[in-house]
Amino acid sequence: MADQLAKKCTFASITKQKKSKIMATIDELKEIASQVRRDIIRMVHGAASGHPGGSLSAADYLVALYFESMQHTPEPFDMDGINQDIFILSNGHISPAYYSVLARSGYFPVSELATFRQLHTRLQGHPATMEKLPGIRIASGSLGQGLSVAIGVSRAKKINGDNKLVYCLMGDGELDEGQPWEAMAYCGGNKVNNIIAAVDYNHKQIDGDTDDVMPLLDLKAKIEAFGWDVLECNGNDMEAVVSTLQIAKEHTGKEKPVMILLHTQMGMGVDFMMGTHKWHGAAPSDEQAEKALAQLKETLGDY
Amino acid sequence: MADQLAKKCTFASITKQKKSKIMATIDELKEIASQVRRDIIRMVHGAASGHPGGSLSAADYLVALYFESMQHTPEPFDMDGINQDIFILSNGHISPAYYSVLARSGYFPVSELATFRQLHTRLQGHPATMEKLPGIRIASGSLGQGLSVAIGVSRAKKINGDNKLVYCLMGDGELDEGQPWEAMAYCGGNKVNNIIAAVDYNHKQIDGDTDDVMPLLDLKAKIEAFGWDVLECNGNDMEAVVSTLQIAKEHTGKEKPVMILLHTQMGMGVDFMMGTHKWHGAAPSDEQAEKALAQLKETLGDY
Amino acid sequence: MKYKVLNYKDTRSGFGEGLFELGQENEKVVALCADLIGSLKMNAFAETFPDRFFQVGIAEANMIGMAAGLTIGGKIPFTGTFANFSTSRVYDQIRQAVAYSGKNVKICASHAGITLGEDGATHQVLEDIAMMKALPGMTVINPCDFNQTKQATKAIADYEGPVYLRFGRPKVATFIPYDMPFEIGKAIVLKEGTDVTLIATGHLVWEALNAADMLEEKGINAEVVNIHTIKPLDEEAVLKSVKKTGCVVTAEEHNVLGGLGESISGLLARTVPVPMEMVAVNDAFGQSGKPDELMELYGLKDKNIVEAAQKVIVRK
Amino acid sequence: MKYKVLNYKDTRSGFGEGLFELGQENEKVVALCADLIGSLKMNAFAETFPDRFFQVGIAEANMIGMAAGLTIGGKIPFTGTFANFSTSRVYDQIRQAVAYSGKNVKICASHAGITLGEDGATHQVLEDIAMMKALPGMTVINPCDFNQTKQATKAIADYEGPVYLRFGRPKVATFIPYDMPFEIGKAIVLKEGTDVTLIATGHLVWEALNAADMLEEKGINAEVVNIHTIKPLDEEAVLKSVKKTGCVVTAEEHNVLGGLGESISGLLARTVPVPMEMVAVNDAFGQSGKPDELMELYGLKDKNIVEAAQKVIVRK
Ligand SMILES: Cc1ncc(C[n+]2csc(CCOP(=O)(O)OP(=O)(O)O)c2C)c(N)n1
Ligand SMILES: Cc1ncc(C[n+]2csc(CCOP(=O)(O)OP(=O)(O)O)c2C)c(N)n1
Ligand SMILES: [Mg+2]
Ligand SMILES: [Mg+2]
Repeated sequence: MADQLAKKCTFASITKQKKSKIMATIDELKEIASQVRRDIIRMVHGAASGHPGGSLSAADYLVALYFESMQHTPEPFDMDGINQDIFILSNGHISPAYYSVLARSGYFPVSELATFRQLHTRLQGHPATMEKLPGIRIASGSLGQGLSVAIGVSRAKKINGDNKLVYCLMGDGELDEGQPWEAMAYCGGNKVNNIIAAVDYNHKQIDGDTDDVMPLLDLKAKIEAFGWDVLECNGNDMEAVVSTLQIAKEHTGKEKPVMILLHTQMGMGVDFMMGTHKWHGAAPSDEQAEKALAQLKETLGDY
Repeated sequence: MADQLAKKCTFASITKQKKSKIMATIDELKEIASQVRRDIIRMVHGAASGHPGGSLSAADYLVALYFESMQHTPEPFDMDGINQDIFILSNGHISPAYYSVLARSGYFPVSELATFRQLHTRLQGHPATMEKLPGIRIASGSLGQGLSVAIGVSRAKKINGDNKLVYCLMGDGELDEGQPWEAMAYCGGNKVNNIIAAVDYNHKQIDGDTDDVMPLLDLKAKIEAFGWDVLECNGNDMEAVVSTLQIAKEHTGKEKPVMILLHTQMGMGVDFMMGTHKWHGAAPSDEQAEKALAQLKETLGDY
Repeated sequence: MKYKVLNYKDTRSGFGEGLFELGQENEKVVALCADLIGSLKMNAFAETFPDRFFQVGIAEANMIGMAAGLTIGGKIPFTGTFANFSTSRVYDQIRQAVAYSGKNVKICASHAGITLGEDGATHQVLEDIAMMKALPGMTVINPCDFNQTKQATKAIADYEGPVYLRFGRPKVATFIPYDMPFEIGKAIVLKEGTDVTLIATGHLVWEALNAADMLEEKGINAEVVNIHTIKPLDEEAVLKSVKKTGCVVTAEEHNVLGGLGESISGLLARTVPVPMEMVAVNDAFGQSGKPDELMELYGLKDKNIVEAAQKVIVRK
Repeated sequence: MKYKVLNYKDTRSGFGEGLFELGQENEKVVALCADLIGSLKMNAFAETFPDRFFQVGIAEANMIGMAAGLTIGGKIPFTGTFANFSTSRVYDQIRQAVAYSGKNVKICASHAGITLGEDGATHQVLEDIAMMKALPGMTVINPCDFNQTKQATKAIADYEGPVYLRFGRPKVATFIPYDMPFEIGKAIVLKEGTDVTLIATGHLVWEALNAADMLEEKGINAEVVNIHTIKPLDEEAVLKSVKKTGCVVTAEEHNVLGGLGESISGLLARTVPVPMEMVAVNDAFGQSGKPDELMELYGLKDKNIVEAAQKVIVRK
């Protein structure tokens, strides 16, 4: 069932869709997202370490990307991704969400999720290329670097005459770093028009609310001043995410890079993980995992 | 003459001034600036290396700071600068302007300007503390770091109950770096209100116009979005600089940090050095130096 | 003297406790953290001395610059973040605003080395000693347990100048008596011996002590030298021991290239060239795993030191 | 064979020329620069191949990330800025996005060392070799003259993997014949000898050759080994020479801590411990001055190598 649905969804985006088709797909996407959330909880619980909070807030976006918006070929995995949309994860600590989505969309066996953070795993604590896990094109974990990498990918596509897109996700706390602003300045100043970037705008980072740790102020105004078109949506509403991604695509190929502010909630989908930063990087106990899983429908079969 | 005028100007700012007084002072300041420009040309020519372009564009601002706006004690030089205004130069390559202003305001003998960039000099190519040149509190040269240092100084002043101000100058090309934006985010987010920062907005960097190398776009909008009050003035008009600094001071102690965009011209004061980026870091030949000096009145006596 | 396990504690907690005491004892001490207060165990300081604590967000470069600035005005700033982000992320900032400017900043780095565990290689810096020792004027300290880390934390506040203090994440054996004298730049001979000198730093000191016991059983009498200060190196202590034993094994949780081992080899090559073996990570990135699994996998256990000692003695 | 001065050229011009030829020969080669096109001699490439050239402004971190990204899509990116901003400013970015990710990026660094001259210590990086060699998987190359720099530039394009290529600012003697074979990782014995091995890299190779001549006059027969590739180190070549001569002098424009000298001392300590002397900057920051004045002041001249050789021979 997992594989069938995964396959169906992966290729759904390739054919032009009617409104009714989209609606159907949205339900499917929500189902996948529920399974991804289960995977996240189970992986972090299994490893007794990892980052559930941001993984849960970004899950819907990653599902929308890999199962709806992106044109990509999970197998055979090709590092260069010529004529494919390419995704770069900047906030590498949400690897559980990333790995689940990659596995569920066919990059590697779903069963491998069980090896997360174990010795010799291909599913390193933070995404890595050294172990050659299909789907990963760059290591991340040290924050602030992903958008720069995405620009490089986008420039290679331009040279290659490849008109597919480059996607990049960043955390909101991650924007405290200077490097994303170097990258944003590059994109705005050079009218990079084949990137869709997004921020998991969950207003939380390790030590607390972004407003307490390092206020982001009017983030939209900042990014716009750096020369970007900025879209906003509820990043935990699948329909909003899918349609905003559609709008974002229409902004590509024009004058400006486009950024989506995904208004999300850290810990989304697990009641006791929401409304707090405490689950940024903490693993649930057996009991807590059970409580969390009870809130998340198993839709594609647990690994 | 140099010492007298320097002394007069240094302490002029300590007593509250009437309008007429200011007008008088502006003429004096312009005279000092002319001498500083001579010093810059002579130092860079003497060393056959160094950075005249930005030094000339920023000269008026530094003169206004050290001879008018700042409350500071050149002698004895005290690293901690308790109960003094403190200036941090971020774009260290304009050291010729900085050294000249420091010497002319009494930090060290004017004659020492002749040692610029020579072996064993205290006047290193970029400002340094190791040789203990009075007036320098931090090394710079690697771009992008000064505002962060200024914040630290400002925090020490807060702890010490010292209500003097911290000034910081940056280059416009320097703002390509991410670190100044980390620092700006800190100030905006934490309502740092005892810093007056400024940008030498000469629209030039090493490889050309900032618009060609890395467009800054609407710089004011960017900095405002980071939570700052932004003032603008002609940075090569002494009267405008002095009065803008006055306005900036009135912005301190309130809710927001304040930044002055100094609209300047690279190479200001020497016709053949203006309107180009070529003199960012090139020394004039004997003939060129002579031509340049002919355009700059000797007001305080050459070193 | 025989060392016993007093308890199991993380070295970073030694830092946190030391910093908190410093906060009470020395008004000049201020602290900065880049969104990792809990991991660095800086909570007590942050909560008790809010006016002397600066949360800088995830902006390590800005943190180093701010720390340098805080010295102008007489403060003694302690910065805290993971070791990788304390060094590799901000080397140029440390270089210019701290080391070259001669500022009294204490760069305090947790989660050093592979014992950081599950987060994996992007966080497991094994090059920080190489980086920090290459900086003129920088003092580099890597204490071995909770007590020594606390001692070191307090000692560096009294020392005027830039310091890099490196410590770790997992709970490890505490064995240094809390009142053992700690002096920056002075090696500690933990056990005297005549056959081989084991020179160890950080988490490897406990392994070296165990190795010495294991060697004893094989009839090999090892001297164990705890180098907590990698720079300035206590050359006298090293040479004194080496002249006695005639061979050396170094042990560190760091890349074999650029670390303590190479510092010692450089010293010996210039003075008394003797056979040496180095127990260290063999020029590889780390990976996810439990701290102990990784110590085993990368060959950083007591038994590896034993093997190295046996090998080096043969080469005398 | 006796080496003659063919001309006086800057090594960075060797890079510029090599890069330009690569642009013509290899479509995959792209280049990035952080507001230093002229200093890096990248003009010819930038003007001739505008579609494959990226001006990134003064944003070195972004440049390294972009370079890593460009490999995804099959490009071979060459980044160019001063050595300090090529390494110390962006170590974490190189570490994660290039070295650990195994990306085919060539980090090309000009104005290395004190011979950068008047700009002074903030720009004169003397720690870059220490940093880059500590990175697993990184190839570190420091060619010695214009011809070798050009050869190296072209060779690294054909090699798959991360490379750090270090060169300098001033005009120096060109003495390597343009057609001398260049192989990454293979040391070149420039002169055979039996009494002492002089191992040199970068600008110090010419000094070492002169030193060998001066030693000859004193009746000392020195072997001169040019290590252009510091990592991976040609251990075989080093050991072969050392087994013959029994002592070593290393020479490099770098801090004595963490550089080529320590790499060699580490190797020898693990294999054949012999007396060594190191000609290098003695753990100090540079300063403003003319390149030659600084070489003199910091003891990096032929005569310093001669002294070191005489000293080390006595210690045999
Ligand atoms: C350069 C760097 N500094 C610090 C860290 C430690 N760290 C990991 S995640 C994190 C917080 C990230 O916040 P955000 O981007 O908002 O992600 P979220 O907590 O929402 O998942 C920090 C500080 C890091 N990984 N990289
Ligand atoms: C981190 C860093 N990168 C690169 C350089 C080399 N560099 C020195 S000045 C300069 C241009 C600075 O431009 P701007 O700030 O506008 O100063 P201006 O040219 O106007 O004086 C560059 C790239 C440097 N000093 N530091
Ligand atoms: Mg967040
Ligand atoms: Mg400028």
